[in-house]
Amino acid sequence: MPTGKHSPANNRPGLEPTPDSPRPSEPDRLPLDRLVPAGWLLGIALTVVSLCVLTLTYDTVRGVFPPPDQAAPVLHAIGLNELALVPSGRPARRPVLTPSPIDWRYGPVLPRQAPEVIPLLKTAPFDTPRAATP
Amino acid sequence: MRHRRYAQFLWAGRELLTHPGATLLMALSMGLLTTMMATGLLLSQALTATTSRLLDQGPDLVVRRVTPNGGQPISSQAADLALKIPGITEARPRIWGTVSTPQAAVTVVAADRDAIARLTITAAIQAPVRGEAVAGSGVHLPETDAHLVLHGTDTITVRITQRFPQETDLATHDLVMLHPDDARRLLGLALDEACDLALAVFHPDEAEALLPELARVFPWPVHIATRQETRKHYATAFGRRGGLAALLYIPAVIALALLTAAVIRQHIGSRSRVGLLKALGWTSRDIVGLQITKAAIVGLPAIAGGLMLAYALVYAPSQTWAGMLLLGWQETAPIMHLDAGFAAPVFLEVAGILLIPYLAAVLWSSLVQAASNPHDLLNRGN
Amino acid sequence: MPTALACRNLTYAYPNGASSATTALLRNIDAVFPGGRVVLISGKSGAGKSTLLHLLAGLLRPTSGEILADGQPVSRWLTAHRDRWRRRVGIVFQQDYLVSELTVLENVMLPLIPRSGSPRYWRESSHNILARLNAVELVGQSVSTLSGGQRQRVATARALVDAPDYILADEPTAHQDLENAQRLGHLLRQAAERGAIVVVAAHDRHVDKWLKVDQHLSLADGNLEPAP
Amino acid sequence: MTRHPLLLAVFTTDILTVLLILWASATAVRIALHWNPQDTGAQQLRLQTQSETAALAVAWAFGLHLLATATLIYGMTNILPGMVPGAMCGTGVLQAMQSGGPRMLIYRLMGLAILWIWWRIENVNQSQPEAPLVPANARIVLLALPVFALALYAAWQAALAMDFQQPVDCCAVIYDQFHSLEEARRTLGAGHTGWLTAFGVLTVALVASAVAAWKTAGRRWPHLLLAALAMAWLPIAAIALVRVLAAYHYGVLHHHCPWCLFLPEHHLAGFPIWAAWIVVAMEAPVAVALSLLAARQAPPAQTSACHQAGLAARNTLLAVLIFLCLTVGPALWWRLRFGMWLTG
Repeated sequence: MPTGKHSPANNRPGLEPTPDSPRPSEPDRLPLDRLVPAGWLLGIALTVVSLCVLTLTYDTVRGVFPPPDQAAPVLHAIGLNELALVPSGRPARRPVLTPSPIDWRYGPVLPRQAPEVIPLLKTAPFDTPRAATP
Repeated sequence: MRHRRYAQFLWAGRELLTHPGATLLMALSMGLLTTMMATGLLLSQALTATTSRLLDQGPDLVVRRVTPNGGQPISSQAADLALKIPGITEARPRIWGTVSTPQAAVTVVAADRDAIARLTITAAIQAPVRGEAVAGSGVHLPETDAHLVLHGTDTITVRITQRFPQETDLATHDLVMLHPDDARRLLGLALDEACDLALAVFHPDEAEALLPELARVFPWPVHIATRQETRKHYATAFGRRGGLAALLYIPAVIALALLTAAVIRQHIGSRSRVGLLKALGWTSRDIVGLQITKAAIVGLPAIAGGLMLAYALVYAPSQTWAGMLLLGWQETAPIMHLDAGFAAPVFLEVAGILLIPYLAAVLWSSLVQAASNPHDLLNRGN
Repeated sequence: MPTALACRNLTYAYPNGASSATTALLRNIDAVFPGGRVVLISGKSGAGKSTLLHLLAGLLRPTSGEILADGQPVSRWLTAHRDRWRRRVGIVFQQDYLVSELTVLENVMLPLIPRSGSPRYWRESSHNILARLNAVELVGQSVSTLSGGQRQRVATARALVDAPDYILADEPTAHQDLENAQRLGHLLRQAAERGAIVVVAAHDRHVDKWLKVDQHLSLADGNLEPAP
Repeated sequence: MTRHPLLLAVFTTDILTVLLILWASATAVRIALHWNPQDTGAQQLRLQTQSETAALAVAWAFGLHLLATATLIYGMTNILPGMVPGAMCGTGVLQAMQSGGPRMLIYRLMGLAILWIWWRIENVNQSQPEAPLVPANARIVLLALPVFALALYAAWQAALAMDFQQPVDCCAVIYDQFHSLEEARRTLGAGHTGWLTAFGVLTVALVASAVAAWKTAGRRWPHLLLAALAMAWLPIAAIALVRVLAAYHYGVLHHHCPWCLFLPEHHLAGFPIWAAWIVVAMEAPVAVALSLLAARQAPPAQTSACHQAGLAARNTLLAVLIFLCLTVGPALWWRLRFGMWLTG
């Protein structure tokens, strides 16, 4: 309990209850303020922050989600230097080669431009050979 | 002192409860903003980190033959020429390219029997024989048939006998591995021809120093791509996509500005409350502390939760949304097992981007009021 | 306990409309409010009683002159120091300025929060002072449901809850019945007996019905003089 | 002329800083002319209120200046080198900025020093209810105004001079200082061993005087000694760092570049090292100023000034220790790891 100036007012001789003042009821039993829900709010906020910080710290340090280690030996075995992040045929699949001033076709019979996949699929029948470019 | 601080935290919580709806709305808005911003940044960061890590397993240098008419197949003997240069430890002629199937374009690659034999992953992969193929999880087949029709310079039909494991999707999602003879036929290459030459060097950091010598050793002009170059291209591509994604942040930043303005307005709106508190013995420091505490009680969990959600969205083991939404996959996107090792700076960056203006707005408005005369605040406030 | 609160050559003028001219509300006031005494300031409406109390509480800076608390020129102190000093002041405003979103008990708690003490202490102190002002039945209510007299009692409880050294009360019994006014008078007298400086501003000169006054000053035409 | 967002941000912050100081200067002039703490007249009371607002403005200006300086240094060392052809670090960027660059840095540091003193005195001032040091700080604000205006002008000149098409050769600046290896091993005629010895002796003396000044905050001579030693230590520490000890960060000899330390390759070590150096440069004079000020004040302000002087001495001590750890530490680590010093 606080003491001195901040002790409860009824302990001070100068502020004695007047004879006709009503008897103070027990303050803790009455839901007179919202400090308890405020405490809950604080607790929830603290818990959320702590959980998030702990989880993120643990994950970034230890790596709970599987890292891309399984793909690495396969990439080594097939010997490619590109990833399957973008569908095949898109310029972004092969950023080293596109855009490029060099025409990467192997032969003059092949189309000049590497085929864009979507128009190719939408318009052309599949009974004729298609372009093959690295 | 500690007791007093706890009591003030408690009171800040109580003040927030006077407007629970606004408090919740504020927390949700900040959380969503955080998720939006952090997801984009984390994804870009994770893709760059993962690409870099995976490309370390690829060749150090790739040599392509160039003629005035364009790219040309390379002779398989070119590997011997390359191996004459000290520092080059391995030269592998590669047969690979993009071809189409009735469903979509796929990348085909000729199997290197020795390299495949060394592969010890969960589901061991066997190098395919003629007429068979190993396909990635994103290569579609008709429901009743295991045969795949491939259109290149020729058309061939192969039977899919194995699938690459889904965990390797980042490298194999729409990849078809063929027998070298099938691959040559499909790509229109002669028996001793390859598309290009993949080289491994003894000291990867010094790969660039070998370029002049490599260019000299071949009897025809060549284009040589280094790993560094490949990495840089990927980083640029992600950066460009990130730049486009930044356009999405504009509404987010506007929303943040409005949010901050609302906070300021809320504080200025309660000038008479500040005046009253000062009259009742609250110091400027108490009032600023209360406002900052209130902002922190709302902002910190919202930002932490938003970051957590973004983290789960980007790094969850089975996430495919990024491929579907951002990378152009139509039906099935590769499962991305991304590298979470470098996420911490992004968290700090996003937390800083959001929290600093928010807290600055609160601090500024609180300070401006706290320095005023309580009498003026009481009488001129609303 | 404080020895005295004093005004020295205190002038307060406010801007007169859009022009740069000012109107002096209080002129060169010299007064001393000693510790342990109850001082009444009476005067007509608009005479400047509330402004004087606000100046004494450090809520307002004088145009010239100074307020001295125990000989220290508090009115000229830096804001942070004046803020800290004001923790020793309990002020009852003419308007009650209760916070409508808080309950009665929480309104009374407000001065205690930045000081030391636990929530339990806040509750007990607030509860006790409300009990002494015959307002204990109001503790859990929202202030928006209170009558004018009840609001004024709650505002008074808020001013007295931390047993301040300086009590400045502006029309504290404006809406009170005689019984509650007497109860308040008793509390103010008790505070003075423990050494506090009590200054009450009231429009009604007949305060002796509820308050035993030691000194009675009258404010008229910007001057503070002993009441006749 | 460059319109790089980073430089624009710094420039905007600088303009804001000058405006805040300009606004505070208007009050400072009135304070210098009319301040009379005994007077309780309307003018003096108005000045007292205005002095508080002006102090708030200068505090914001100080914060903004610190932020802008840190941003500028980061940009000069980590962002702009990528845009100036041939620039590897801040040296190349300074080259591209021509004479405006060094002048801008000097004025910024001068401004920082002035506001640092202002800030410390303001701490003493704010600790006293009646703010006895308002006139002293008003004069400091008036002194700061031309320095900040010059810094802004120099920044404008530097931005105008920057040309992202014109190549620079920052390594040439570093290596062209010497015509022979022998010259690279000496600085101002003295060998590296001599500089290191001087650095070691002065560091020990500075640490001892900082401890003395911290523990005996009420006495003047330890503070005077601290400032004198610090003034001697600063150039010698800079020479020892750039000419000798930086080699252990770079891993090569005779790369006498102060700016490469700020690069990520060297773990951004330049930031804490030079920050510690700047703290010594700022706090040691502040400690003297405050101890001299304390002698002229009445007891409560005197106590507070002594306390602040002690804090300044303590900060000097901490900064010297940080500098020592980050400069000598890598050298010791190198010696332990490879069994030899980098001596060339």
